Amino acid sequence: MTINDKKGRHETVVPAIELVNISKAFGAVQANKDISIRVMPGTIHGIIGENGAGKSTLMSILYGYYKADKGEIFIKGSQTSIPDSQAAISAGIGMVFQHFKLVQNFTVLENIILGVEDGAMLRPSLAKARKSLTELAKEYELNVDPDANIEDLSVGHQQRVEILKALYRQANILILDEPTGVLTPAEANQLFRILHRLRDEGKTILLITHKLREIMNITETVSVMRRGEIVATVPTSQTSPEALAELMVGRKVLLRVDKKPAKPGAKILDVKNLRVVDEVGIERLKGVDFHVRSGEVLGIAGVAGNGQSELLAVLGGYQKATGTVKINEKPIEVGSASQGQSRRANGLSHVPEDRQQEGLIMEFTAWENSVFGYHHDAGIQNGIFMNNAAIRNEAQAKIERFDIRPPDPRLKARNFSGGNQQKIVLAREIERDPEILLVGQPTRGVDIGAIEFIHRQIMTLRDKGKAVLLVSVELDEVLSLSDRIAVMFDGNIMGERLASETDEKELGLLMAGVKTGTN
Amino acid sequence: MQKIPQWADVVLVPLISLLLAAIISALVIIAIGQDPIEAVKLMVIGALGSTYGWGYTLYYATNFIFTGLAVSVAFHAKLFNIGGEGQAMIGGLGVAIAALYIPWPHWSIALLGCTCSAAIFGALWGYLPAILQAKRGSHIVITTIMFNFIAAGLLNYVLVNVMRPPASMDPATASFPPATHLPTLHDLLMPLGINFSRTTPANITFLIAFLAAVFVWLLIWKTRLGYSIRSFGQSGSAAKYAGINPVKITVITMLISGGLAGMMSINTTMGEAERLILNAPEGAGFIGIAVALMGRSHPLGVVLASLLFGFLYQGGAELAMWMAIPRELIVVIQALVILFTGALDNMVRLPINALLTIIQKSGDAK
Amino acid sequence: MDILNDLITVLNSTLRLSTPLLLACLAGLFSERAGIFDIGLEGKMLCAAFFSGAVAAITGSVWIGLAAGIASSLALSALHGIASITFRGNQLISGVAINFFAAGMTVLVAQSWFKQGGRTPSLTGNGRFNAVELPLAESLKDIPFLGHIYNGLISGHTILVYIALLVVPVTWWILYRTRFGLRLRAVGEAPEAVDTAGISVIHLRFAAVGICGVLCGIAGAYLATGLQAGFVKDMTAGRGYIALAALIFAKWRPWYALMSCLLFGFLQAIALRPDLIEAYLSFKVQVQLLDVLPYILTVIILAGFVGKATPPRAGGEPYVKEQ
Amino acid sequence: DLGGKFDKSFNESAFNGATRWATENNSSFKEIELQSDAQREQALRRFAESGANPIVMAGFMFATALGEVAKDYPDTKFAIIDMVVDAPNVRSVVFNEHEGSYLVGMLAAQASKTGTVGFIGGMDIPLIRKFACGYVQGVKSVNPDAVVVQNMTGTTPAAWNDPVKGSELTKAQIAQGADVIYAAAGGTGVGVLQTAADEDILSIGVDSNQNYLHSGKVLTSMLKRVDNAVYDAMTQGADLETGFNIMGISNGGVGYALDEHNASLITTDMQASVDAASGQIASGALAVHDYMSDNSCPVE
Ligand SMILES: Nc1ncnc2c1ncn2[C@@H]1O[C@H](COP(=O)(O)OP(=O)(O)OP(=O)(O)O)[C@@H](O)[C@H]1O
Ligand SMILES: Nc1ncnc2c1ncn2[C@@H]1O[C@H](COP(=O)(O)OP(=O)(O)OP(=O)(O)O)[C@@H](O)[C@H]1O
Ligand SMILES: [Mg+2]
Ligand SMILES: [Mg+2]
Repeated sequence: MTINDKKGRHETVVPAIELVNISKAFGAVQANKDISIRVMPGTIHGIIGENGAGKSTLMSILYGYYKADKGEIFIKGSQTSIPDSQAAISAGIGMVFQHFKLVQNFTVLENIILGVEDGAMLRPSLAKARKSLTELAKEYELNVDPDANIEDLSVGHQQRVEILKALYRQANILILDEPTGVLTPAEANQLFRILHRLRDEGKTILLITHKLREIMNITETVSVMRRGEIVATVPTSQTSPEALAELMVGRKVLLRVDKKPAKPGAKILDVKNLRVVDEVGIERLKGVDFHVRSGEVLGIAGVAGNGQSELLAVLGGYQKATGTVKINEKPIEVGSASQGQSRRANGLSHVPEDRQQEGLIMEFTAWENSVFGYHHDAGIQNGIFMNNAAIRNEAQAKIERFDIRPPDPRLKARNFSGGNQQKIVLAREIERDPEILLVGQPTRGVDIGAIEFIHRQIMTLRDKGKAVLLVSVELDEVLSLSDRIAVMFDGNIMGERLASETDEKELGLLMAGVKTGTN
Repeated sequence: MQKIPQWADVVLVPLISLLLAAIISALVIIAIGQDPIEAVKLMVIGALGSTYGWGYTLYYATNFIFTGLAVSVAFHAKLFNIGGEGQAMIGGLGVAIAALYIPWPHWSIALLGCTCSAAIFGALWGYLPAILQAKRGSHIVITTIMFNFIAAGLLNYVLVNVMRPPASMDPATASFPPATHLPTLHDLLMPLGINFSRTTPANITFLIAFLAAVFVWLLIWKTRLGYSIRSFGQSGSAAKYAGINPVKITVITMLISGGLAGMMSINTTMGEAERLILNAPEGAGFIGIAVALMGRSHPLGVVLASLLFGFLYQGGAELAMWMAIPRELIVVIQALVILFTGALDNMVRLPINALLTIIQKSGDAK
Repeated sequence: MDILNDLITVLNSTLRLSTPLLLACLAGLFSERAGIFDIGLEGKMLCAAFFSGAVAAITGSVWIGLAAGIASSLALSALHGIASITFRGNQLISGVAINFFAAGMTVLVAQSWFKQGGRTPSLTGNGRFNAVELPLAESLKDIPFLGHIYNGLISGHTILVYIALLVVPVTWWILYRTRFGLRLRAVGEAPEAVDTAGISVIHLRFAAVGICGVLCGIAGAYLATGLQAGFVKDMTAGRGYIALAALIFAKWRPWYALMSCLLFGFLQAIALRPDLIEAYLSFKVQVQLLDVLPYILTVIILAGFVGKATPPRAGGEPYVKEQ
Repeated sequence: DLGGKFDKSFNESAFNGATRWATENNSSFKEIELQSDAQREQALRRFAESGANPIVMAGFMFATALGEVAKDYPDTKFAIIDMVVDAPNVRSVVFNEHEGSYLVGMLAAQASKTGTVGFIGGMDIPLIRKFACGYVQGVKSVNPDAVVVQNMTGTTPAAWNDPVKGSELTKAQIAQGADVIYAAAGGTGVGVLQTAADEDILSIGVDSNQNYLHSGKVLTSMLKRVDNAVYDAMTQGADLETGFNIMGISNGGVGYALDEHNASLITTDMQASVDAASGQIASGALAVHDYMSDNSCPVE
């Protein structure tokens, strides 16, 4: 079939999606500028770009969540107006948002049928959904307990629910916004298998990611966005990660961590028999032992939910535990949940896993956030008052040193992109010049330019002779930054390896709870 | 959407909102067969046209500043303190006990002592709901509502059975000794050559209210404690991460909030009535909620909203005195003011925003 | 003294005192479950109490009065909706304004219509809800215990009491068994999930606020035409706030709401009977202590037995997706 | 008084007195209902300055304000009801509510078949205790074994406007055997009278004549002729006689209401006994204890 589009070109295949001159501004920010893009049916089309480049905005427009200021949308060749998500759903579009749109205290089934119930009564809808859910689960290996509450599910499972939601609505076009940001490698691989299946069935997939490896591995075509514009759309086979990175950031990016040999010194952090029982009585840490020396990075690998978060919370001083923890040979209090201040006084800094829930106060300005947790430090306060002028100046300096954009300390944290939010936290914690730095998921959802920068900062700290405890679900990241790697499974440390003597495969087995060899 | 210029946001929007409230109020006045122009004149002249009017306006405003600040401070920690009324009542008890049972040599020392006593009593009444919330998770909205009732019962008991002079019909304490009588604005301004009306209840407490507003401003935006309070209010999980103790912050915040509410009674009990009467706060604790919300929990906003409410109170009293307008009308006018300036402000802001954007665009085009 | 009889009188009182609380509490439940906080329950009840009383007095028909009460409460709900949903205003402020408005307006209108010091004329005959004798109540009353309870406690209330009790299972059924309920609960927890599922957040929230208005309307009408024979100014006497407390107490759930309202009603009913307290517990309670007893007990129960109550996650916040 | 309390009774009675004076003399008066304690003094001064003379205030809570204001306006005459203010230009009118309450108490005891009668007060304040004490004495004078069930409505201003609670208290007292209930509780009393009528027992109104509210169901009303006091003060105008003015049974200041609405309820015997007591009180032969005299009541 041949169709005559507006530009008069002839195509043998109708694009599944065609966006023409889409523009969208939020106040002064031009999030999308005259964007035109075509996505062929039965392909996986990747979109990459820096934080804040406008990827999510563009997808939200396609899904009817935002309204474009101007531009047209063609679905399967016919112009379609998408004023709201209802229209998008009827046009066969499904979207998995970067921040999931799930009702936390609803069951999986309830989330799935929300908006597509058949009839006014719930029972028949639920029964029907339960049946098709079993089928879908079988077909695509998307197993989730239909009666589990969302809040009890891991993020990986929550994402499955989002995908199931789209499939249940019989979406032909599936948009995934940074789907792997929160997944373990195994989960990510499974996701890609599913995406391949879907593509093979003729569905069209739009995939946003910051991970070039994923782009290279599974997409057919890739579009690169920068500052609200599409700077290139190329077949994946004709490009390379380096080329894409350069297109994205506008400069050459070092994709490998440049690591000098470690010079480990004295034990800075010594943890013995650490146990945590949570509020509902479940044992989350079951007697964990490890230590971190000065001048080394100990990486903690593991599938999310195996006790890493609790470990960080105990060490950070806001989770009760039993056992002993010593910093510089000095035992510290772990029996109380309000020790954040004394931890910091003991030379411990902490970049938490969740920058928006823990690391930052989203409604505070960048300069106020720049001392968050340290507001009792000398120099930041004089007596009962805060030394606001000094804090502001210091924040301005940090912003420059860490290249945080926009370089305005009076902006609220909420108004920075994820990568820059992460840099604000990092600047605060690293610039304290800690004895030991705890870092949780330092590059989650952060673009490659920023990743490079963050990794360099962590290595610099190590090379200054500080101890670093790194927790990440990105095996890549753990492997490339750590000197030693401990793998956590079900509240225990399954084993410890030297980074130079192990590989993804061995770690993957440990993460799955399989003991391999000896230590 | 363009961000609206600050002056329009802070000045223009509230003014237009007020105007809308006034127009609807005028319609109500017409509906009950009275002349709205006359009414407005009466209100403005009665409340602002003389030092006499100002005296009353400021007197009421003083009450609202205290309770408004009390609610605001708690709001910054995301605690909704509905208990200002009860805290003010108990604060009054503190004033009465201090004023009656301690022989003060001079009003200034008495003021200091009674203020402390009021604040301590009010704070204590805020302490219990705070500790219950922090330790037991009892919702502070319920407990403070309950504590209002309990305070009323306690005060009723004390005034009728304990502190009432035997022969008095009035459930109130004896009058405070003259040494505790506070200078009125008349006394304070006379040395400056201003002849402020002698007969109004406005007194030195008004200045204390201003100091309290400055104190709250410093506390919230300049101190470490304020920083912790705001952090805790904005994000409990982040505060936990930062090592801010939730129990401590909840309790301290409610102590300050209750203390401020309690200090309101300096104005009514020591400044005006010069004895403790039943129901002394007269609902100012609840007006404080409206004032804090309208003032966006900022001390300056609270002061301005309090002045507005003081104006409505005093202007309303004049209306009730000189026109056949029932006092309930004033309550309706207050409702309209709260509605338009507080809840419907976006109704005004959005069109103004659009208008300004158009003006700006056409300006840019030239 | 006959324990059963005492119990029946206290429980009767409990039921009557609980009914307005329960209706208002369920009204709040609908609104807050949809993410719209409502401290204007008091004002809506008061307004409905006045208009139901006034219209019933004028027309002589309590049903027309009830309709008028509901309509007036709905009007205030619409105002709350416009302020807090359409214009994304602060829900607390809007609620406070509604309470003020109702307190002033009811007396103003009452005075201008009836000139009876802010009251409505007393209702008689069909102007008020009369007690409903349930079938067989009379003939079963001699059966010991059960018959006694049926006749003495269960039968003999006004129709609105039974309606209120019926609203509890209906609310539960709507919330947990219907599509509307699912969406309503969702919009109070995660409006963005509702929006991206292609459902209008605004319509849902207005519907919830509307139901809240209807229930508040019945609550107010019950006060003026069921319990009383007319409106007296400020006659809600803080019941809207108590209902709000009961709602939090009930953790925003319908059956719990019934329990907590009955508990509040029971505590209030007990406080009316110092003689029983004295007879059964053999100590004399001071008058003022008696008055505040329900509140003290509430605090104790709250602190002792009821854990943390988590409100609907999106409650109190207007839904804004772009600024 | 504040909060428009005693609505339909106390304030309204004062208002009626003023209205009567105004219509009879074809003149006008200014009135204000207050919402704040601070406004008392304000209102007094404003009225004094505007040349109003005399100024009549109803309610004991005016005392302190009046004490201040009276001396600043020596040429203005004031009348205060329910409280004594010692100033040369003030007339203080107090009522012997205990005497009136005594009479209705006698009636209650005679009308009661169960020997149990009730009293519902608005708030536990001395004034209400005074009512209660007189009432109990009256009841006991007829039937020393009678039981008087007493309740107060509450401790917040809402206590005066909570007819629902009034109803419940009435039902609670009925459950305790009361078949005549005296309400001294402002707007709350509306609920008491209503419920008493619905439950087919008798009630007693207060301050103004409330017999008509439920004809044939209200035994009587304790009259407190505030209207007369106001009327009287206004009639005397600027020549108001100042000083202390006790309105008791002897001068018709208090009493009980008898009209077509309750004629059928009061037998001639009852009327005779009450009138006899009334005469004795007037002559001083019978002294009803005043709660205020020593803050206690001899009977309960
Ligand atoms: N709701 C919003 N309100 C105002 N501005 C917004 C909003 N959403 C996005 N923006 C602005 O639009 C720009 C593009 O944002 P968008 O979320 O599309 O970026 P992105 O490419 O998805 O970034 P990331 O890689 O971090 O996910 C941002 O710089 C931001 O300033
Ligand atoms: N309501 C909003 N107002 C202003 N800016 C917003 C708003 N929502 C999002 N943004 C901006 O949009 C950009 C991208 O937002 P997004 O939600 O995609 O987060 P992100 O940058 O990807 O962070 P993360 O990786 O943690 O998800 C950021 O610059 C963010 O500050
Ligand atoms: Mg994004
Ligand atoms: Mg991102």
